[in-house]
Amino acid sequence: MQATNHTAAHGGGHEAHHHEPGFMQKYIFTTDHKMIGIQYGLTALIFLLFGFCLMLCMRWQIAHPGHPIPLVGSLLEKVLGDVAKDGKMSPDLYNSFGAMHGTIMVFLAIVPLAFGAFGNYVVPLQIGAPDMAFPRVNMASYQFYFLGGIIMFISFFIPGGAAQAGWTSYSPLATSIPTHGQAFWLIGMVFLISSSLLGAVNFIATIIQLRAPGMTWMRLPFFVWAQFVTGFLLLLAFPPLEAASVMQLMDNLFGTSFFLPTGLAVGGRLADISGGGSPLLWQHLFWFLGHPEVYVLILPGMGIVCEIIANNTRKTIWGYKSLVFSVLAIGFLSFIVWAHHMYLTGMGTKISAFFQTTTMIISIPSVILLTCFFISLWGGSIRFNTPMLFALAFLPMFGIGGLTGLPLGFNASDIYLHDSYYVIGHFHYVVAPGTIFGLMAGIYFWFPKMTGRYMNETLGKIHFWFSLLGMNLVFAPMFIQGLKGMSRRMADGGTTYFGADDIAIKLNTSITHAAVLLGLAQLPFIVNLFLSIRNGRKVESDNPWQATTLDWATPTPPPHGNFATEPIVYRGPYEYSSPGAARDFTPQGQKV
Amino acid sequence: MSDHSHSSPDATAHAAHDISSHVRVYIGVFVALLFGTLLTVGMYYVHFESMAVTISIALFIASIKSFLVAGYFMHLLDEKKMIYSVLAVTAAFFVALGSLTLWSSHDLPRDSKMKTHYVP
Amino acid sequence: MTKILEMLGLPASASNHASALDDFTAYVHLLMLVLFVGWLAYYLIALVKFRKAANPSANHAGVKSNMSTYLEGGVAVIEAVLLIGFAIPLWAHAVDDLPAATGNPKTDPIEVQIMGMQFKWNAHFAGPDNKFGKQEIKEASQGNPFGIVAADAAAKDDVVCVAGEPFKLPVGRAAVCRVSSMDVIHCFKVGAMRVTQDAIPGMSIPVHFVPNKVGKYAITCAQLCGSGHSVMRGEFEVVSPEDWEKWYADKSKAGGGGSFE
Amino acid sequence: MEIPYTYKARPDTGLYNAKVGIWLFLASEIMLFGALFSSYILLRVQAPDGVWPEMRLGWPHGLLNIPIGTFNTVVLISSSVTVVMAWASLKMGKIAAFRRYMILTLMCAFGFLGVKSYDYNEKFTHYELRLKNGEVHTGHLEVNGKHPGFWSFADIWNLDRLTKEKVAEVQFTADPPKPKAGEAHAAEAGHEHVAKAIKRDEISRLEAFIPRNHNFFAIYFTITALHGLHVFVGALVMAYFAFPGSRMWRTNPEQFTNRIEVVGLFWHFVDLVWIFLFPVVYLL
Ligand code: HEA
Ligand code: HEA
Ligand code: CUA
Ligand SMILES: [Cu+2]
Repeated sequence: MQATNHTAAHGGGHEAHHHEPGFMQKYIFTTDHKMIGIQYGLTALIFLLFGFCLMLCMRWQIAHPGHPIPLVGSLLEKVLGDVAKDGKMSPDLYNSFGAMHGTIMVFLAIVPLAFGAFGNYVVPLQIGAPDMAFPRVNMASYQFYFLGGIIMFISFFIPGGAAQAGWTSYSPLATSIPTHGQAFWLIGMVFLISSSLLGAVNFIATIIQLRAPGMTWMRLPFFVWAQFVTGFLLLLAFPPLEAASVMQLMDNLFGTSFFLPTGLAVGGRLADISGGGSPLLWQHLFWFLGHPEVYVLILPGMGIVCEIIANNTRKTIWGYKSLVFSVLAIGFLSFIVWAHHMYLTGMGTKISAFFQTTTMIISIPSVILLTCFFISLWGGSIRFNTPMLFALAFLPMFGIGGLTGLPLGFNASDIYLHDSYYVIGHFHYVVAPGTIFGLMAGIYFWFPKMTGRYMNETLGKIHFWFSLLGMNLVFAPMFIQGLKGMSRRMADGGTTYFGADDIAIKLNTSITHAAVLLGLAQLPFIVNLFLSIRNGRKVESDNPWQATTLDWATPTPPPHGNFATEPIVYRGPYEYSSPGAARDFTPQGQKV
Repeated sequence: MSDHSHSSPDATAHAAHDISSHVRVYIGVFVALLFGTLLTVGMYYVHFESMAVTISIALFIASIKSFLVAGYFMHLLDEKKMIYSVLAVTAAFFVALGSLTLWSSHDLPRDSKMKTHYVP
Repeated sequence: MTKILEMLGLPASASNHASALDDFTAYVHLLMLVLFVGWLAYYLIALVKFRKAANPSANHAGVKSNMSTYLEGGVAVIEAVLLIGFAIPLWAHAVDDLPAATGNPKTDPIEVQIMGMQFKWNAHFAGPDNKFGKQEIKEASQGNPFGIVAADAAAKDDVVCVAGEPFKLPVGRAAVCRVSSMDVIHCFKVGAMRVTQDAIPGMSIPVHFVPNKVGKYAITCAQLCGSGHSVMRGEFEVVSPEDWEKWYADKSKAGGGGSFE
Repeated sequence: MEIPYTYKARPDTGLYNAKVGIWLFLASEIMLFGALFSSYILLRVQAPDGVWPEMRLGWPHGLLNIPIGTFNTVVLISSSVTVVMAWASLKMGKIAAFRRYMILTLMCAFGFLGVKSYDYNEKFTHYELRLKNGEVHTGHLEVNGKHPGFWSFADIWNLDRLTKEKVAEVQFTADPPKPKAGEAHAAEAGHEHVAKAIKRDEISRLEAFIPRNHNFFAIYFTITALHGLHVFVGALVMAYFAFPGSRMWRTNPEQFTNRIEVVGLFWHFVDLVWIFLFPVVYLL
């Protein structure tokens, strides 16, 4: 990125007294929101790949239970020891890979990429701010994230391996496994949560305080709104899990019984604990975070999609106001739906009626969001470049994921579908072809701003079509498996239950193949990403997509302090094809 | 948004006598807090029949004390709208967390048993 | 409608309340299907019609109509109907309408204690005397997960199936399974009966169903419970009332709860 | 461009950045402590009736040292006043008074922590003893002529450790019989401490007043430790501003005053938590 730094540095107002910082200052201990964003992005992408590799091992095990894992089996045996004996995946290893796949994908890949990377890079630019409100807190936030990631990573190599109780870490299972994997997980979580808290404080304060003159609330790009709400979700939903983590850590290390009831037996013998705790308390605290968390995963993606759709239909977003109110409503409601993950823990009629009502209510603003995006397409002049393809694919993919949330949200249908592959299908549709596509769209879209060069379109399109195919071949069959009654987290892929000849088991194999295809489909992307930094087509201007928002009004790449002169905002974010205007876009900072 | 209140962030806007009147309030609050503490402890040694009464009184006094601290020491009585909104949202979610969790631990399927060992 | 779900893989059901649940699931899927197909059709048309080549300059305002508001309102109304008309009553039936005993030993619901344990399902019936033997925490062990006090008179005829031994239920008669666990959280799921209930240590929660087809049914564990989670499978057989009486009596004589000395 | 509103208020919100930041942070702290308080309530409501330790499951009463708790409450309240006075002194331009108040505050903070650790130690050296014949006592322990557990976790005994170290007999000084709920410690004066020898084989459970003994202690130690950590961090930050950090007063008095206000807000919040913590865990 450094190379282009100078070639494209026509940042006129680059303050003269501002001397160039050294390497450490610039790349490692930086307080510049853009560099922190890039740090977040790269770290998160590496974790994304890592989480996917874990999943490939698991998918192999599901398709061929008990067969040594090809290629990496012997390596796993060497570094992990007995749990990977003979290169085969033991149930313990399966469980820890499963738990870590979930944890890594959610807390170390998607959230940091969506919130940490895009939020950091784009939000200050879009609101016309020189940086985050608290640059040093911002740096600390990244460092906490990094430390949390390291702790999670190390936990694979301790005796007994990483946490094995699922990403949900239900007690008493989480406390009854006699290794320290869970303790590492909990300490790692405390770091990750603290990181998110610092990030959230920073984002919200930045959006409240550093909006450029004229940037009123109703002129904020929708992406900023999405990040704003996301910030609140992180700020207020994470602390309870932090408290819960501390309590579970106490259970783990100091023998307390916060989540352990009286009379608990381990291996058939009464456990030596005081008892009196409540396993369901953990679930409440976890899901109080857990549900807002899923909106943390999706909202930034929606924000990105909104920006790209407006830009590539060359037309305003339909119903900006309802978008804003919907996203606020989602944020608010997401705090009172959490127990729809707990219908089958024993819920009376009243309380479950409450939670399923709120669950249904929250689906309405989601429908509104999607509807607004769909209607925005009508009357546009749609360009199908790579970012737009990803953004467009996001819509039906999220649609499938969201719609399949409905039968889970009604407790009556959840009775049968709970904890089956139907659930796995549901949420992967939202987070994988949903959020990941949204984030991919964002990478292709803002790459020219970050580097001054485009990413390659051909490689991008290959990446897109094969990813789309791969994602659907992986996740659509899971609905059928779920309807057939296949439970999740099965180390043998369900063969004990179904017998090997069942259709559901046959699908396992095809899903695994599709997952490999999906992985291969990422190769063009990785190549594209790194090659384009130096070799991509250069942008013609600071505003290559002819966009309206302030992020495109900065020099490319934006220098420290972002704007040459303080931007002033005169209009809403999506003034495309305004009647009477000279061009088909009118930037927010352009005087009439 | 009342910009011309006492806690206008512009330090120079504060006349010194303005602050010294604040100081008198702080001392008053301090005395009230001490008194509240005495009350709380005293209440403990006076035995009320029902636990509910004891809890209500203790929490009532604690609420008054926290109102004093938040209202005067933290200048919350004289704060900006933005802060109020943030705190209101937080309070709502805190109440939701506590009350819904408590509610769901009491609304179980008919004939469920709790608090006991698994043996019915 | 349920047919479509069955074509997609939903197994045939074998309990009285199942068809109502399946119908409901089918209605929800119908709603989903309508929304999905409708929007997808619109979406594809929009993409083709308004591609840059066909529509070089965009229309600033786009759609003016209020259609979407009606649509969203429609979705909300349908969801409300599904919720109030179906989901809540169905759930109320599942958790509140425990079949009551009338004193007739031939038709009264059969009470079974179900105990999850790493990694087995255990069952405990009261036996012909209809009285569960005394149970105590300190008696509990791997072999006696229910902690039955062998010396208790009422325990002598209890029917106990431990270590994954299949048990039997009579067809057409309500069964009330009181689900619990001794170590970690498991989940008692009998797909064919459309019942699922987490087995939580420290709690005992009833689920009830009326099996209406003879046959063998698998119990799975639908909650991650450790390394044996995937092999934690139980089984029970639904048989004719006569066969069941016979099995019950034999099993009870064969030692029952009195054997845990 | 420089970051605006670092100390000047933004006209439309009326706030400077750090003020927004600290309140947001405090909001998250409310949820953190709120979750712990909610857990406390839930666990306690679910615990069956009965008074600990006579009944294993009951929720214990009156085990904490109320005079000490009261004293610490007063200490924290005073520190809240001194912080706000420190800030007021800055507003009036009196840096020397500011420093005096800060020193007072720091003394309060470390006084609080000192008293708290005394309180902790008192618990670590207090034991609950269950005998196989069903009797339950609380009191102090003497093993091989030594009183265990002085400021140290490693010294704490339990049944396993007795077995492991082959201790055949312990000396146990039982607490005076509890007069009435709430006066446990007040009545201690008139009681004569007689140690009684108790055989290892008679004991069915031996546990100090540490977290694993009972969920009451679990929650007590967890919340107060977390609160103590807040006190400690707050004290460090204040120490920084009282001494090296106060250089800023000369370059940018307004920003410095704001910083003290922000630190003060944090400190008051810590005080607030204690205002609830004290009645809830010590008294109720
Ligand atoms: C980003 C993540 C995300 C999102 C957005 C959602 C959204 C929703 N989720 Fe999901 N959910 C998860 C992630 C997510 N979920 C995860 C990770 C789990 C599992 C956790 C675990 O157990 O490990 C889960 C589990 C889960 C459960 C628990 C299932 C169980 O364990 O038994 C439930 C139950 O109510 C549920 C419901 C919903 C609902 C009602 C929505 C609604 O918000 C959805 C609203 C959206 C719509 C209604 C779609 C609207 C679209 C259209 C109308 C247009 C469609 C047409 C076209 C596009 C052509 N989810
Ligand atoms: C955000 C969350 C997220 C994401 C994105 C994913 C992505 C994927 N997940 Fe996962 N998953 C979870 C969250 C997520 N998952 C959770 C929470 C669980 C439950 C865990 C539990 O049971 O506790 C789960 C469980 C789960 C299961 C069920 C396991 C079981 O129950 O036994 C399966 C099975 O197939 C699966 C598969 C996949 C696949 C194939 C992908 C694919 O979509 C992955 C796609 C990603 C890639 C193809 C990598 C792309 C890489 C790059 C672009 C790298 C670029 C790198 C550089 C430039 C350096 N996941
Ligand atoms: Cu038992 Cu899974
Ligand atoms: Cu949810």
